[in-house]
Amino acid sequence: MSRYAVILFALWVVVLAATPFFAENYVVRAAIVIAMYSTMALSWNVIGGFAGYPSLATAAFVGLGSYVGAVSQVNGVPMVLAWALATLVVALVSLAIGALLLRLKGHYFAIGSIVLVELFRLIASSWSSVTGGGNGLNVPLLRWEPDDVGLFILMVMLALMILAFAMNVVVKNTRLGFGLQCIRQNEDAADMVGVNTTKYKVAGFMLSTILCGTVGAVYASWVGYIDPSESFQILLTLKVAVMALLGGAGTLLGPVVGAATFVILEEVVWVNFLSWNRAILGVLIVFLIFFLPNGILRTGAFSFLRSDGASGSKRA
Amino acid sequence: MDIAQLVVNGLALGALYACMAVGFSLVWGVLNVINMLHGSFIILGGYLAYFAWSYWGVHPLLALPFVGVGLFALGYGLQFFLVNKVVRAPVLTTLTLTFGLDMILYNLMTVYFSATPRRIRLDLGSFEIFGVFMPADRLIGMLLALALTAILYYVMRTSKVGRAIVAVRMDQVAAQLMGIRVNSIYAITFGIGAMMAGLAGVILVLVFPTTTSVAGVYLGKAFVVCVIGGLGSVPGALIGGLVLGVVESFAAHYFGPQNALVVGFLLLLFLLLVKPTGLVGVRGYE
Amino acid sequence: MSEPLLEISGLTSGYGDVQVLWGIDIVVNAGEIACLVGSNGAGKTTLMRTISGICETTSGKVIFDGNDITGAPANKVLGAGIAHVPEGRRLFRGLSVRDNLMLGAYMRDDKSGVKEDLERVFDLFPILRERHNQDATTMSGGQQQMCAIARGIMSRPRLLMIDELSLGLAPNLVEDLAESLVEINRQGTTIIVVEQDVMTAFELAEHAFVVETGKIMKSGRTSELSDDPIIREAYLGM
Amino acid sequence: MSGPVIELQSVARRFGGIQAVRDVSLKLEEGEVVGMIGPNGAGKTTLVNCITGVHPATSGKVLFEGRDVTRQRPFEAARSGLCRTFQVVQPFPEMTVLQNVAAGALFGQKISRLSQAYDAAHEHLEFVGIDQFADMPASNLTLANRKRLELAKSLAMKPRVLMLDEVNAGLNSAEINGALDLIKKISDQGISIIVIEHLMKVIMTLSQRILVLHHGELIAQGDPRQVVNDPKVVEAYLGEKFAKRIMGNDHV
Repeated sequence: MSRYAVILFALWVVVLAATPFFAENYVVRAAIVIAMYSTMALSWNVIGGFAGYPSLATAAFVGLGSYVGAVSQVNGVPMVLAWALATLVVALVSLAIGALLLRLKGHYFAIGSIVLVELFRLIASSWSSVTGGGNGLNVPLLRWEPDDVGLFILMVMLALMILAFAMNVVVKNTRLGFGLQCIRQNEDAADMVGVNTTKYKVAGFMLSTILCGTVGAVYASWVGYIDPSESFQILLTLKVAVMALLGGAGTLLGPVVGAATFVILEEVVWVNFLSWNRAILGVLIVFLIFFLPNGILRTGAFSFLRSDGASGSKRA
Repeated sequence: MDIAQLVVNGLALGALYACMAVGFSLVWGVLNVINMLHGSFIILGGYLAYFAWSYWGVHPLLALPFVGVGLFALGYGLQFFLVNKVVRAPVLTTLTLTFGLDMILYNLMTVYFSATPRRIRLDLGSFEIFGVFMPADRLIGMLLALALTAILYYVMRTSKVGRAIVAVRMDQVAAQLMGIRVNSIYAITFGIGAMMAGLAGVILVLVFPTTTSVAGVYLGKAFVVCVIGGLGSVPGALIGGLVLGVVESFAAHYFGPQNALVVGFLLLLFLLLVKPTGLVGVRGYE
Repeated sequence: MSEPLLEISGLTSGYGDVQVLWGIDIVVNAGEIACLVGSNGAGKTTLMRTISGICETTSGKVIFDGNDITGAPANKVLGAGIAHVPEGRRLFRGLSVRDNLMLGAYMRDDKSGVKEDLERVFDLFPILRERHNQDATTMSGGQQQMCAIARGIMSRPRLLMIDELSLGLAPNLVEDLAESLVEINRQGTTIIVVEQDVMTAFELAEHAFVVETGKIMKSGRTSELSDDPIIREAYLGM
Repeated sequence: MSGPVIELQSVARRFGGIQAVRDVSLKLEEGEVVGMIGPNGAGKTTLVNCITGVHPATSGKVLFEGRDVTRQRPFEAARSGLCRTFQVVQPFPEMTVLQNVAAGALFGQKISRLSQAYDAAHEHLEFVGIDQFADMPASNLTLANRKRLELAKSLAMKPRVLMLDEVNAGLNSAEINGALDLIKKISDQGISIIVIEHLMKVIMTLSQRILVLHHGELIAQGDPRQVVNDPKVVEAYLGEKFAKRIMGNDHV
């Protein structure tokens, strides 16, 4: 039931929010990263999970958000306003691109969306008068105590994560979510029962990008420096999809569980096997595909979380 | 720079692109799998040739068949034991799996070969015909690439396996009724894809410095070539490659080299939206 | 003469959760032409696909020429000597007539025998020789059906199963095809024809099996069945 | 009485070089049940696709209640009350039976609350007689019940015109009789129905009028008994024996 999901989510938010008060900086940083990836994975869930369109455009919009935020801040726009601006620009760009891109299906859609990442990266590196090109951009740093900065960014990221979760709950329980699920299962039939598939898909795509834009802008303010190859990474785009799959795409908690699991595993791997981290993540992904194809939440132990028929999950 | 020079540069580059992409296109067209490993296969082929040359003095042309066989075996094995298990799953699953495998291969290569750019310099000089300038190694690379692509085309057209691959691609059920074992054809196709990538890698290491970090760039080229030429056909990849080569050559001249890639990707997006079957497009194939 | 070649008992199968065949029993004798008739969706095609290993057998038994081939994969069934000309012909687009025919002989290694058989089918269907270099899917419906049948016999089967012989073809073409089948049968191949047009089927075949909702509703010699009042009423329209 | 519900004016549709439907003009009156017959590939399904905007007519006009709807998209057709079932049933396989029908109510009728849509869905499931399977995944239904599900889904959209494409194919005779009763009940609600069918029994039982398509052309239309005796129809589709049989059984 979604009620369990909401309660568990709330508890998890409290745990993450409490980290600055009992744990080291390193843990707080991890909590920020978890909240950040959870936001992205939850966003992805709207298009990739509910609508079943394998979007690989996440990094494109995170990066776009970073750049709009950073460029605005460099040009004197106050930080929070820069974040809002980034969100707005990402929303508009994804609306325009979505209207074109969602004419594609399956592999072609996946390719079209992944190419956006590369395209945005190339534009960011060649438009140097605005973006600083390959040298990147320095964003004005928050001149507070480091601990305060951590706490502040954590709260902002958690707020975004809560928003993303709320968006999933709302979408799932309204016509939009219902329509997206119809599209996932049989797009032609959806059309035939009166779903305006184009409109629904574009709406789903937009929702899947907006908060990514905000996350990007906040991230830029947090780390203080961005460059094209860091901001637009194919790896990030695939990581986010993998997180959602790992937890269980199309479920409410899946992306959150997946993001947390992935980030924690990644941290462990980073610390202990620096030169092998990529290979170990690769092994992890291969393992996931073969042993958890429907995600952690669709394994038997968590059946109580997915008993709501509307999830569209297969019944035993 | 005059037009003829730009066209020749473009064709020389395009032939390499065609050879690079043809295996990727075949795998995508026949198996419906986007093989994210393809870029790393190319690099692996290049590295193997480089190390054979620098440690044992093996001439790259001599290394070519060995690299081909080795990569075929690698591709066949990966498909047979891993990818085949999920080959009928949704796009995202196969794409993610091959990406995971790519991360492993990539990491292995950076650890064992390190990420230093490497190139086999044969110092063959260069020459000029009718005012068009051409380094000899580039010319050899282009001819090799064209020859390999042509051989693949010939084999696909005339051999039993080639016919079986086309049959599986066009109609799996009917292919089964002919006694064709689809999984085995899949593994062979994936093997051929890896083999062509490896061979392209050997050629590339003669012309450009090769390093693991350009794997993604090569993969990107393969994408573009496929979308331009259409999936799963050798002539499609050839035309796609040549078109991309020429377009990039002109774009680099008029908009600067750093923007050549942008033009390539814009072309890809444009074609995806306007004509997703590719310029050549196999009739009736979606 | 009337050795049983194909014996099917209690065969069930379907697609995923949907069961289509509910216990099929059939015996086809060596050297005969048999037909399966029945309405659209009765399960005739599923039966063909189950025999040839495209659909999974859920229970029952298929004995061919004394060998148990129950649930065998498609290549084993073909290897045992059963060729299946699928509904809708399903020729390979982009391949020439000749390449399509050669794919029919995919499992065979005897090059000279294949060459011989190629001549044989070209003699049987001269139009295919004329068009051997043409993309098979660009021919007319009747020619495509010829090509599909020819592709089927390129494996030198003992049993040839043809699904929906007359689908979408003009009546005079169907007559020509029927004659070719008689000729193929005369050369020693046992044939099962699935046919919606019961008249054509009964004229061609010696035995008939009437399939309805996944079961054999009736079977027997076609000469007797065509006198059966129920069959006359339901299928022959008399 | 107002004008026809649907009117086709010289509708034609070509795919590449193939003329699938050529110059078809016809009218459908309110509450009428019309049978459409013709050999495989005669253009029956294509004609339905022209009416519902799946493959818009390449020339000619489709009028629905006097409005030109030739260019409308499938979802708009569905919302305006032009509903159809498919030859191959198209459920949302992983959704429950109830959700499948609720989708029809939710999007076809623009009901915005999910709970209302579910209530409506139950009513329609009851009407077609499969309410007991409401919570089962649609893919688990038998073929006959999946066809009923298709009907319920269409009814949930409050159709003005219902196009039934081979809704009886693959059913046994008991199931067909059930379906016939159901279609009559639907027709009694004042919904105009076009039935595409190979089974002449169904066509003869239901139709007030028959349309015969052959090679994309409307070769005959009118009273069922006249049409089945039309020599052109006999030659193109029925065959002589069949025509005789239908006439012979007609008085039963």
